[in-house]
Amino acid sequence: MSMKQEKLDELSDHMFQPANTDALENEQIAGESTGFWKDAWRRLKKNPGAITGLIIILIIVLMSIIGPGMNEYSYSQQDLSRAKLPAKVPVLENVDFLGLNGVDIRGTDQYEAKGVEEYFWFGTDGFGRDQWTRVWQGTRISLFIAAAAAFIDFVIGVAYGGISAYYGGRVDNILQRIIEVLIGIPNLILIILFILIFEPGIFSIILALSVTGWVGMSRIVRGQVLKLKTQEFVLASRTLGATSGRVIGKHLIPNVLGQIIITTMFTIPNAIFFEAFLSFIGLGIRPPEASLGSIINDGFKSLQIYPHLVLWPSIIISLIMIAFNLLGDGLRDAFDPKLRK
Amino acid sequence: MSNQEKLLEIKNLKQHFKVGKGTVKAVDGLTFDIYKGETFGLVGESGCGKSTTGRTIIRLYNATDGEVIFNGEDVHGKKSAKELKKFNRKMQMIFQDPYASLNPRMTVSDIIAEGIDIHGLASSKKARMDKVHELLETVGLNKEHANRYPHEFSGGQRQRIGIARALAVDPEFIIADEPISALDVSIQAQVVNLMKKLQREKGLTYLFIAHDLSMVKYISDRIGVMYRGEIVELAESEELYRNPLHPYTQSLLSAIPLPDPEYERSRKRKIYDPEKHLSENGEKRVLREVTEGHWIACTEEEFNKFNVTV
Amino acid sequence: MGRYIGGRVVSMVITFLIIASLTFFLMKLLPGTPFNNQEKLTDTQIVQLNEKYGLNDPVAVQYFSYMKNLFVGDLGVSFQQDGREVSTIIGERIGPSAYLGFQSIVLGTIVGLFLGIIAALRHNSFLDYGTMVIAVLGISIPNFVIAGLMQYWLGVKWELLPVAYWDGFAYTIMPTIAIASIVVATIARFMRTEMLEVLGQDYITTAKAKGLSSTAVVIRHTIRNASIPIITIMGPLVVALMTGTLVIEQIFVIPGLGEKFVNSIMTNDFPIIMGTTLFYSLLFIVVILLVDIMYGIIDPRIRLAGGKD
Amino acid sequence: GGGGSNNGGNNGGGEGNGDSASEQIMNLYATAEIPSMDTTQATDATSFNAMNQVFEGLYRLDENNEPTLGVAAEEPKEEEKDGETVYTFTIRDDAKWSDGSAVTAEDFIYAWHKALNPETISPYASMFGTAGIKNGNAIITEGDPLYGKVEELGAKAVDEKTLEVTVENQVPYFKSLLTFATFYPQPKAFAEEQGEEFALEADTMLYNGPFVFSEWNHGEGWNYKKNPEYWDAEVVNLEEITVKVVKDTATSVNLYETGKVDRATLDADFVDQFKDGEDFSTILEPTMFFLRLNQGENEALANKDIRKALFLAYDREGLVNVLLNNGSVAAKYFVPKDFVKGPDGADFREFAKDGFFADQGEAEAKEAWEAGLEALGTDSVDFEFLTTDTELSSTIAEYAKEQFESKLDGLTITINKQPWKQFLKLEDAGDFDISTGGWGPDYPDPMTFLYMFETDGAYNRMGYSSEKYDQLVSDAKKETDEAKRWEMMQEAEKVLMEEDIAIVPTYQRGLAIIQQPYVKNYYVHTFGADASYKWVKIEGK
Amino acid sequence: MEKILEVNDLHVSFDTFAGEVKAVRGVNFHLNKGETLAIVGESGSGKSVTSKAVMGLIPNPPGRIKQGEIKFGDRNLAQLPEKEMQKIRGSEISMIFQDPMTSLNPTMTIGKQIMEGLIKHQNMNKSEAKERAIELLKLVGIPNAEGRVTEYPHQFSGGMRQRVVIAIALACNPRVLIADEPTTALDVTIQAQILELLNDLQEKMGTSIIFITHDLGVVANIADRVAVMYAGKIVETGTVDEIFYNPQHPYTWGLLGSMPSLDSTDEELIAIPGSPPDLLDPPKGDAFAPRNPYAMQIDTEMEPPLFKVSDTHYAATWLLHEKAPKVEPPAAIKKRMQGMAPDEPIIGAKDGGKHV
Ligand SMILES: Nc1ncnc2c1ncn2[C@@H]1O[C@H](COP(=O)(O)OP(=O)(O)OP(=O)(O)O)[C@@H](O)[C@H]1O
Ligand SMILES: Nc1ncnc2c1ncn2[C@@H]1O[C@H](COP(=O)(O)OP(=O)(O)OP(=O)(O)O)[C@@H](O)[C@H]1O
Ligand SMILES: [Mg+2]
Ligand SMILES: [Mg+2]
Repeated sequence: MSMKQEKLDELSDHMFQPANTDALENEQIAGESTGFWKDAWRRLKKNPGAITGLIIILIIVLMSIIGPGMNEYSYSQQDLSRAKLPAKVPVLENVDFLGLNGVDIRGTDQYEAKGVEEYFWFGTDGFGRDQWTRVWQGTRISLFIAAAAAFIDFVIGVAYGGISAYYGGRVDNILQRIIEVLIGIPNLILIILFILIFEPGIFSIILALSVTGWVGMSRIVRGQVLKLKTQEFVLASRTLGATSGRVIGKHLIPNVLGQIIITTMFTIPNAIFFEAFLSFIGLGIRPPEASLGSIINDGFKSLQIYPHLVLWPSIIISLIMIAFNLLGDGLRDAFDPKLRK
Repeated sequence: MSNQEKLLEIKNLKQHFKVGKGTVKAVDGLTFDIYKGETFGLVGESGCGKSTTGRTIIRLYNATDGEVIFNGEDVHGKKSAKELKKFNRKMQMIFQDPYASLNPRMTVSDIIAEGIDIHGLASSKKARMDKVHELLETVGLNKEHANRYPHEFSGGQRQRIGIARALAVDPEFIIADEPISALDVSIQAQVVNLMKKLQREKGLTYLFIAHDLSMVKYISDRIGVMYRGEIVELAESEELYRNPLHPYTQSLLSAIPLPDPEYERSRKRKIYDPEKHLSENGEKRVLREVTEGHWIACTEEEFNKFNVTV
Repeated sequence: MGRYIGGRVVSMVITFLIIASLTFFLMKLLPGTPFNNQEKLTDTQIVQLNEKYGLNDPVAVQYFSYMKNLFVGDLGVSFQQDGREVSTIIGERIGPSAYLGFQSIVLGTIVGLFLGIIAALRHNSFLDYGTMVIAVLGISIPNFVIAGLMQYWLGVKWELLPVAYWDGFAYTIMPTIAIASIVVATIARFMRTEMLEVLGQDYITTAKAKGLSSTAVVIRHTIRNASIPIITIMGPLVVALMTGTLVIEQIFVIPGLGEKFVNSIMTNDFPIIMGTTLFYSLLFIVVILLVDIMYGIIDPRIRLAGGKD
Repeated sequence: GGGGSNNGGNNGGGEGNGDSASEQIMNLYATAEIPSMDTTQATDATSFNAMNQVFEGLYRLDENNEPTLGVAAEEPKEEEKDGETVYTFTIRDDAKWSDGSAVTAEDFIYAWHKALNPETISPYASMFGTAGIKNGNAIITEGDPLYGKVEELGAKAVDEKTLEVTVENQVPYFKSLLTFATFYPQPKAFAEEQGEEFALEADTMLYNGPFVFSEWNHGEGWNYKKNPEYWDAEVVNLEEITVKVVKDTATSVNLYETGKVDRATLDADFVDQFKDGEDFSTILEPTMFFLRLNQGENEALANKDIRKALFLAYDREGLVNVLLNNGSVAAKYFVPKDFVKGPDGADFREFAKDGFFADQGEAEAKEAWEAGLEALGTDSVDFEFLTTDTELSSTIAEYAKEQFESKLDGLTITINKQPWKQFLKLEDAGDFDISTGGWGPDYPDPMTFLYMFETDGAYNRMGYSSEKYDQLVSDAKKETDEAKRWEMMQEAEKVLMEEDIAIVPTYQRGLAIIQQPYVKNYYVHTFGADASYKWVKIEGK
Repeated sequence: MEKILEVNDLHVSFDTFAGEVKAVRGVNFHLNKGETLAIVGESGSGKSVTSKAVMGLIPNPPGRIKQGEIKFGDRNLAQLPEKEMQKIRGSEISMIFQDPMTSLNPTMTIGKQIMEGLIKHQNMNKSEAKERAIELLKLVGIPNAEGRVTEYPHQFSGGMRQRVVIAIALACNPRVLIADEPTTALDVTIQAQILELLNDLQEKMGTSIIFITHDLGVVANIADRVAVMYAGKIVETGTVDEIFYNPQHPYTWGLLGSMPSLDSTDEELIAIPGSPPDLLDPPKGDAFAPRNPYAMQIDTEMEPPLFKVSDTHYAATWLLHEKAPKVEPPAAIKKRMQGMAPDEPIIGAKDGGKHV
């Protein structure tokens, strides 16, 4: 608490004139205006994990769009004379440890053995189809299924959970019991029924997903809405005479959106897996179309001999999962009001 | 005061909640009037039913029993959607928690304009914005704030936004449920000053709920003291502070610490023992007017005693 | 408490009956006969078989007679296995599934909790990402691929573990790991979130202010509280795993229920479908009830009587 | 026989633990559970195979797939009477059930009557008719005066050890048929005592074969033990056989590699890994795969040129050499090779060794296609390709789609993958354009294949109808002159394949096998049970 | 008087997404043996951060003590390793938190939560610790303490929970007790009880207390000395009488003026306009200047040093500089200063219901 008195003495008189107090009249707020989303985005940007996830997703989405067109092969074009070739990539073929030189795990150069001149970047499958094209084509379908699942989550899960919680009481009770029943019914039966009625393929898979796929989402939304609907801002809106529709649309949904997005991040991988399981039991996508799940499943049998058939789609499926999980976790942090301020 | 016009009459209001197997009698037989242009303070310990009273009055809850008569009309009677809407414009509420009472996903202008939108009070987008700007100025904020989000504001500013929202529909009566208890001391004054100013300018009537008695006394004309869902004492604020009759009121007053060390050194707290007090006499205590405008829940016997001493 | 459970049991019974009924009717929509190698049978024989098993009756009649038998505990006989009792079949299959499920849950939960805790304690650090990536890999590689890789490397190449079959503890290790990978990932993810939540609570600061060591704080104050929400997800998880997973059972040659169930649906073995479904939903409903009761035990704040949801 | 596309139990053979070379234990696996051990109920390969090890009929198949004496003590006496033949079998004195009781003629009659009894609903009841046993067909034909009258069957227990069988319609494969499970005896007294429980568990049945079930854990597997009561027990080397149900190919190969099973079937992917090893071999099975062309309902497929184009466009070599890679052979024929020999001792296939249109290929396919399209007056055709949800059928469908689409302009194929039961339902209802079919023999005769495509045949399912074909088949059924019959059947196949091009045959199935070299005398059969373990010996392990 | 704790030039910062939050920017104060020091200031002024720094509980990351020392006896707590700090926490310095509802672990019995510290610091065994826990509960006025040690927090009312929290803090007879807004979440009546309890305990045990609050009424009740914080700094410090009856800093004026004086209703409350400064980028000069109606040019340029008013009273405002113009404090403050102590009690209830 010592003071440097001498120095203070030197202060000139004009310094002690009243300052311009305009500032007092105007309320100020610190910092630039940031909306909720902007704020969340700002925090997300600072999260290296989430950004990595986002970038991976973007790259994969991009590849799923342009990947199949990057070489001259189509996803269905068979040529048994070049079946089951391992991956071979120009330039990288010279880097031995990458294993992109067309040599299989038993050390034979399959390209040489089969007299193939072309390069197949991810190798070929049992029909001699280009894996690169198929894998990205499969990624496209898997992502499509994922997007559809997310959509179902949005449409059914959000509405169901929202209605259940908003109306509460008996409605809630009944709706929740219905969920219990839905979970109790073996959905494989439903899937088979869908396949019978609508033919196998994406549509049936999506329908199958819509039977119970949204339950998790509805639970989350319900929990959130239960919490939110007693919040004071909702009460405020009601005292202003807001209708239920307005309360739901303007207040509840926007506030659960964060949670919804996060949940979607986890729904997406689940949907991709669900399709892979269907492939495993033979009820997946309609060949020769492929999904990542069905490609892995086809290649799985030859895991020990032709690991490349499983390797590439597995890497991509893993990347997708990791990316969505990282992004999901990042979003959770970014949307977490407790970490705000 | 009795010559004043009654704006709100509350008669034997009851609000019971079902919780699991039992019921919570949050409000259990309230009767009081609020006059036009006054501020009626409602104090009492946490959980005594203050918020419930406020919310029941504004119909956020449907009353279990009793009447709320606003401008001569029973608020809790059957109402058409249209009538309800009309009612919603006349009575508004300011909430306790400035953080929870503003939708974090809406801009300030949308929050304030919500009532305008619902009731179609603006003919055009421009009119709507003008009204919002005017309201912002009324509560001491400025235009630039319109497009910002609640989390960018301090507690006091948020509370003022809440007030602006309530004012947007030109209400006659505002229920303020602990509007300052979540705020910093230095900011409480902003809000209280604003409320006073608005009352003067617009002739508003307030129901001011709080547990901070010094602030309640400062702002209220009359004060009701609640205890366990009932009003135990009701008087003009000066009178109540000068001459608290009910032992609970006394204990409440004696517990307030004041920013005055001298006084604090000598303050003695009175302890209210409800078990003892309530079991003293089997008779149910009812509100009786001891002196003009000073009501107290008491037994016949106590009433006579009060009459003598006063 | 007693009354609460009583009430729950009544609603459980209703749910159970609805599930049973819906499954019954849906199942009847499945195409084809339930008989083994139906293409070998002549049309006359199929008619005869249908007659024998009452499959020619209107579905409603079949339904009521099924329900009637159900009440006396008669689940019927398998069409595929030539008249063996459904209850016997479920009985001999449930053991391995339950054992495996239990072991995976325990392992998965322990590892998952551990990873989740580490990740939360080192939030946003390299360790956090690393742990989460490991956890996520656990679910992102389909578990049949994990199983296949383990079988080849641990079983064939290094001969550390038996390749397949169900014959003692060593045989359970690989399938357990394959199944537990999902549990690990799920639990780790939830635990991380919950731990972060709990670590921000005031009582953690209180505990630290007592001078407890960080380990003591974590062990005594955070884990238990963070685990409470985990119990919710454990309910369905336990059921899903106890009842077996088709894929793993098939790869490791485990005579479990999951494989039987999927197979019964594919072959229209109606009594088995019904029997397993009923068994599953019963298990599901009971586990949910147990979870709710567990809640009350772990979290003293939740009193069953008041606690709905 | 059977719809070979859905299952096929395979067993492999022989190892023992420890250093003793003489430890006679063989470890195998099966790809499916045993659905039934009741000889009147079984329809599937796994059951038949297990029954072949633990039961025995009058004959059993030997190493060369020839019937050799089983429970029958000697070759039967044959007597011709009114165009019927009466065989009198004598049952071995030492033929015993595993509880020590004798196998009697009555046990045969009991089992046979049971199979024929409509109430039993035995899927193979028709075998009695196939074998030509008197009234065998009539008894199971609804509306026939003999319907249900099992005692009218031409089989009689003359005394405890004498069985008299009257055949109204002599077939050359009669004795071979008797090795089939449907003709096995059942222990009458014991079975009656067990009632509903009979043959449901290891201890609710009796055995008269080389082995008994020592354990049967449904779902997990079963173990055999040498049957000391077996009349020929001294020939039996193996003391024990373990069988587990393994459905995953990779797992079975891994089990083989770690010595847990002694024999495994490989699929294409694994062949490359093992094909140079000593323990590798392939077996050609008499099981045919083909595409059904729904000529009854589909206008385009009713056109022969179109069918021809499909027949020719399909490159079978790629399929068998690359995709199947397991010893399967490309087939342009319908009756398999290495299956049955004619009266002249030559293989049935000798007459059209490489099948039909052997020297024609893509160019002719295109030509036929154009012609077909022109006739139809269109330039594009859509086909729905119905298949099942198994891996293999999916592969075949994908291959076919690409083969056809890439070679035949204007053709679009949509694959419809369905669960097995639904597949059958759709196929039966004719709700498809092309579907995958498979067929294995029920008895060692070309007729087991040819009768399928009679008009209204239960397995026709594609609206194929040819008077000429029907005539040839029904004549052949009645013809008693072997050589003539043979000719008729060859002619019938030619009509089916060359004249009508009713189906598109794809391949004859092979099995790629790895088997430990120490497993000796593991005999594989071409019909009925897959294999016999009776003679297996572990040597040099 | 013996200084038991001394904080010198303490700086604490948090690294956040938005940048470095300079929460505490050079705090100096000391605590004497047996006294109660109240720290007041508005929300976000750094009161809690300061006290957490003393406890070594600044979460790291994102927080860190940038500089300064915290002298406790001959130890500098700012640099003590965590292990050493754990020995001090709860035994020599302990802390009570604001919200009794959340500062107890809901899944652990009250008894166990009290016993933890005892077992750790006093090497008691379980039964000893339990005995002591019961004793402590009795001390803080929990009836039927024996029965209630095995109950869970949710079975206690708010006031009782706060007593439990106090019992936990007092368990090992700490020399310093830091109470961070221990009564803010409570009802007035319960608040009064808790304050009485703390006064009582201090008398009995001679503990030194740092009492953090923004309620000036509470300060008047409990404090011996007061430190007023604003934007991470202490702007005025003095004895309780000096602060209440002779406040020097305009911010202190604002604080005192914003509480209604109970004897009159007519005058407007003195609201402090505006909102607190952004600690990410604290203003140059006096942080309070933008909200200060008495601000001078120099306030916007230079941080004021602490000017000495008396031996015990210091304030950091340029108004105390000799060159500064004399300013009139607001009316309410003037009244305080003139009266030094008001003659009359302000409200009637001062000594209970004497009017009745
Ligand atoms: N929706 C509700 N359901 C059940 N009980 C309720 C509900 N709302 C309030 N209560 C109960 O009613 C009682 C009165 O609550 P209320 O919120 O009105 O008290 P309060 O006086 O406003 O308290 P505080 O000062 O803490 O805000 C409490 O016991 C509370 O638990
Ligand atoms: N963990 C943290 N991360 C980032 N900033 C923090 C953190 N903890 C505190 N702060 C910042 O430090 C500043 C001082 O906070 P502190 O909690 O000390 O305020 P306070 O005076 O105790 O206020 P209150 O009266 O609201 O408790 C605030 O601006 C706050 O935002
Ligand atoms: Mg309230
Ligand atoms: Mg604080």
